[in-house]
Amino acid sequence: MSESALTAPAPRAPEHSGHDSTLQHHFATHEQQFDASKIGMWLFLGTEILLFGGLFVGYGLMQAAHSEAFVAAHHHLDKRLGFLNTVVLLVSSWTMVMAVHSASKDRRKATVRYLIATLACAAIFLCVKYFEYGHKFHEGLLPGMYYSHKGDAVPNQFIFFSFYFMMTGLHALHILGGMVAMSWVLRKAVRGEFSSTWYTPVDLVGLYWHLVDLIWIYLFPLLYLIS
Amino acid sequence: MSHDTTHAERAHGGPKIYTLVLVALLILTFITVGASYVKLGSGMANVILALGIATVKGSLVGLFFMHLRYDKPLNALVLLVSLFMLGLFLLSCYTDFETRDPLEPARLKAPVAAPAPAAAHGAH
Amino acid sequence: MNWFRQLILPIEGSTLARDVDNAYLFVTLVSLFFFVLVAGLAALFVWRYRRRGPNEITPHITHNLGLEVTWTTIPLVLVMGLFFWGFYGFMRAQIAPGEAMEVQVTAKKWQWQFEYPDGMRTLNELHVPLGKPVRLVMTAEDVLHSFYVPSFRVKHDVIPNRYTEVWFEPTKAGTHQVFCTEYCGKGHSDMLAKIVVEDEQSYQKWLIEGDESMKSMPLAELGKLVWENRGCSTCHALDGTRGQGPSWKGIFGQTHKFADGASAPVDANYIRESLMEPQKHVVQGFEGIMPTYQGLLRPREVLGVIEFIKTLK
Amino acid sequence: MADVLAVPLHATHKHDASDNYLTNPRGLKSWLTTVDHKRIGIMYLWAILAAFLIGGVFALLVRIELLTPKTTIMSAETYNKMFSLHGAVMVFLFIIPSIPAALGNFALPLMLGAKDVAFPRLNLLSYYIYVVGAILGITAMVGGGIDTGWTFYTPYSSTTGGAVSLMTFAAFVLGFSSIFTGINFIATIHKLRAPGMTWYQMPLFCWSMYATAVIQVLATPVLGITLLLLIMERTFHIGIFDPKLGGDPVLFQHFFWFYSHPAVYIMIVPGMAIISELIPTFSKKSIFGYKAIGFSSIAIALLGFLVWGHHMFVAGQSQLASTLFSFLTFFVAIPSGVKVFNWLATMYRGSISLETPMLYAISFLLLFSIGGLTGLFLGMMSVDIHLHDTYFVVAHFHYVMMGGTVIAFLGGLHYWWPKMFGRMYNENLGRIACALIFVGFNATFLPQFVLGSRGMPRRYYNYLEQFQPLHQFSTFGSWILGLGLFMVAGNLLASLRKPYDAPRNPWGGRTFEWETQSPPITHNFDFDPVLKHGPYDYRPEKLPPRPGVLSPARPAGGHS
Repeated sequence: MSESALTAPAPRAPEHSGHDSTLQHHFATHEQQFDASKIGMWLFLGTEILLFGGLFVGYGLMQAAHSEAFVAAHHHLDKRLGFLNTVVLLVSSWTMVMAVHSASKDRRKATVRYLIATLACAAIFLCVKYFEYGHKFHEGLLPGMYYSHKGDAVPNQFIFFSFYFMMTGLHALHILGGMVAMSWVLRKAVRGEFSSTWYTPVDLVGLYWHLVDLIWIYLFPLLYLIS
Repeated sequence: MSHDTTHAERAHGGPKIYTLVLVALLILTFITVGASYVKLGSGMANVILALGIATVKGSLVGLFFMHLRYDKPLNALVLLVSLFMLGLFLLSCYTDFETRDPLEPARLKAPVAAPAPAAAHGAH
Repeated sequence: MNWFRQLILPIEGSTLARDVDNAYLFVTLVSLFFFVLVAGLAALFVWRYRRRGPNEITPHITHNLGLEVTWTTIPLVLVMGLFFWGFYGFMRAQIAPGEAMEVQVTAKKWQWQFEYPDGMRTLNELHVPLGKPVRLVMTAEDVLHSFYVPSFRVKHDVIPNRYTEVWFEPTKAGTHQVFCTEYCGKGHSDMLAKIVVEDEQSYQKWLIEGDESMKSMPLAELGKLVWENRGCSTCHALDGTRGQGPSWKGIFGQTHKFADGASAPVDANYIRESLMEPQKHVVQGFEGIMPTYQGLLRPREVLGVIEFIKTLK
Repeated sequence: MADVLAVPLHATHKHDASDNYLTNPRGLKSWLTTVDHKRIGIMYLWAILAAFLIGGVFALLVRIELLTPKTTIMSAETYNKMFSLHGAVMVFLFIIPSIPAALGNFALPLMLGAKDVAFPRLNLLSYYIYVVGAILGITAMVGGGIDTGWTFYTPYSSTTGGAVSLMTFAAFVLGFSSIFTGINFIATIHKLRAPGMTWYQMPLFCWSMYATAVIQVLATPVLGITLLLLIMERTFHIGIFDPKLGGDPVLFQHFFWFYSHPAVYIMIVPGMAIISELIPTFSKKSIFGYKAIGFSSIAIALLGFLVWGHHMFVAGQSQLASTLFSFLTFFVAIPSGVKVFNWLATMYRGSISLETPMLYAISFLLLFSIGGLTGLFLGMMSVDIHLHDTYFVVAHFHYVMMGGTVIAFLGGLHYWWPKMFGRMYNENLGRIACALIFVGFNATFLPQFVLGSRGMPRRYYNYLEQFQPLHQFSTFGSWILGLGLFMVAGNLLASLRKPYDAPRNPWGGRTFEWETQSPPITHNFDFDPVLKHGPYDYRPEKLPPRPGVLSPARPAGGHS
């Protein structure tokens, strides 16, 4: 860890440093502030991993206990739609990282373009998810007590759908949250608030977005491809 | 301003690398889906392969898109510790599940509350 | 130490108890030693080095490697010893001898049901022969319970849809208390049972006839005993207050309305039917949660319940 | 107070106590929208003290009910709700936020020489999340209560009535408050230490806070998902924890204790943090084994994640898993023991003054020792079979949680009170209250060790008559304890009516917070904090000169 930022005495700051509105008063330098934000975001991502992780652990153990039911149940999912959504998310990750890159290079227009592209990908993902859910609802492939699919050869398939809906549902909520955050960043980008000195929000939202992508990278084979 | 340079330096990578990574990710996705149609030895092998590829993809995202390759090691440490804790949690629960004594009474009587989801559902 | 053992621990009722108690007492000694050490040193320092003036100067001692290694190593060795001792006792408590008599235990809110190898069932009372190992294979019907006999030093959770076990070899004749130690709701603290340990002869006799006292007891008194011991009291009050089931006060001769709309007077036949087929006529306003007592009560005990209800005016 | 350093260390600075963070800016709105870590700390303080009061009343009622073996003042249902709410309120609303969010928020940035925490707005957000969680919790209490115990074991909790879902959701929300505080502290400690302050020159309070924050960040999310799964199980019957639907109730216990055992360390490590400050200050002597204490906090935090299965030795966990967990459990004893010995060694040859905070510190030493040592009984698997879910366990964790954490919290509160509010409380009353609490606490909980050893199960409404005398003794003790706590409240609140009279450094502490005025100004320091000496450096040549006392003679050179 670099201590360079700390060796210089902190400036005696009034409420907010008048000359630079993006530097908060309790930080001495931009680098110190940027590093702090970054570590804060990573810690938050760590908690996200453990939050989803609980679901993964529950899924893993229930899968071990009811493996036949899980295998039978996953045939109700459409691999092609899952694949499509994986590709959409991967592309959105790429547009996101390009947005961050553009912001760091002071390219305002490119930043805006890439952010819009990312938002579009997120919307496509949710649309596909909407059709998938609709199909499940129609067939009665619902979680827990609402499961009403007829003619199952293997019992207990409702547990798979409990996990399917909880995992993809929580993930979809994260996508929605990401879209809200991205719109906020987009607005700032349009107004030209970012510069190569300060583009922390783009960077942080990017990190978050990649994590959402990363989680899907695991969800896809676990839910759609188990055998 | 000194922090300008330090800041810009941190944004490593660049469009070329990002695009390469994206291509790699897409190829790996194709492989995962393809492999799911092929029956490998035991059922376990398919799962391990799928999760293995997912881990490679995850690492690519982490290292390049999330800049861990260029970032301060502290951030990567946070990620690794979280994953370690998750692994610990999974492993411990799994150890318990796999090593439990399957116990049955000598005169086997079905457990009172047999797992009958159909019946259980009927009640709701 | 024996006086202390008796003061602080329940009687030793099984072959497992001695080892647990020895371990308990050993840790007590270790704990006392360390506590006295800490408290004594703290008191000594507070007195010996009390502040005598505002400008006292203290030595600048930052650490002492030898000392720190010592007080890391000694406790480490000690606790490793404790682990192995505990492990040994634990494994002993886990593995029942092969020849053990197997009794099936079913726990439900809020009673214990025991089923003997020959199919006889008892409620909240288990009779076992002295000096013979017994293995209880347990399951629950509703929520988690835990089977605990302090004097045997055995305890294990009882889980729905799964079997767990405890085993013991009683060494003391007499009555031993069973508690439920996994919180299970309103009647948790009343979910008690007794284990009666008796010599082989009395045990066999009990298997056939029931208690000597029960045979000579007046019927109404026997009925009261059944109410107390067989789980009736958990749901049926005697003073008119409403429980999980109707109070028994003054119901004999009354007409009860049932959930299905029918009604019938409470007479001997109805009481017998309620005991054997409780779901047949559930009184209006109550849930049909009463378990059947078919095969659980000796004939004289059924008569006793009927007589007892008659006496409740 | 005459025999203490009563003179500000920076006598040269203009001391105008009326311009401080409490008064500037004025007005309710300025408080509700503040991002000042000190104000947020104070707002947390009032909130958690209110929670402590509610939880304490529940505890006293529970103890009164246990005066007689049968019904005393309430029905079994009410009793079950009382002890469940006592546990839930004390754990989620009081102990977990007590030291980190209230005292830590106030003291940590000051001790680091920082102007604020790294994310001041996140800090305020975490306070409001706490408030929302608390309101949800109170709604759940009023609207039906819970009768599950604070542990929410399934399938009881997934099938019983009452406001279980709402209460679990409240705990879920409170979890986020805890996570955000943790994130804030880690970033603050990494990035906002004063110039010149290396890791090994941080006060030990910060080390422990760091360890606590690590646990908060890593463990709390799992609690979050556990509680969500429980809510899902209750509403949708998803079949993960309910055995009737193919689920596994033991899995719930794994989920629950994966958080809740580390959570025990979220509670006790901050207590240790405070003790590591109090003992050197009141012994006027450098801490013994700085690194050992610092790293033992980290060790406890990490080991704390490996031992949760010791709550499940008789729960139907596999024997192998139980054995591994028991083995690892014993290792936690080592760093805890190391800390106790280091604190004792700090007192050796010190200049010990028994002000109220130090009395609490010594009480902590004794009570925490008992709490820790009785943990050895429970770590031994064979003995745990006998003691699990009895009053022995109840006594053990109260010795750790209350004898440890709450006593340390009170010690810290008395220690930083003059800094927080600029007033000195009545020292004699403070000491008497501490003594009452010590006596009352032991009278309440020592008998419970005996009760448990003799086989008295916990969470019992009715009990066998043979247990009555000890239960009564315990209840009488709880009244003394309550009286002591009441005195503390009276004493501290009374001091607020006085004008500012606290000097900058009433106890002669050596950390940064004692160098600024009491109460501090809004931006903490009226000078640039630059580290000149270690946090517990009492060498005479490092101490500031005091009027009326000639500077201690400095050796010409080559001083060690």
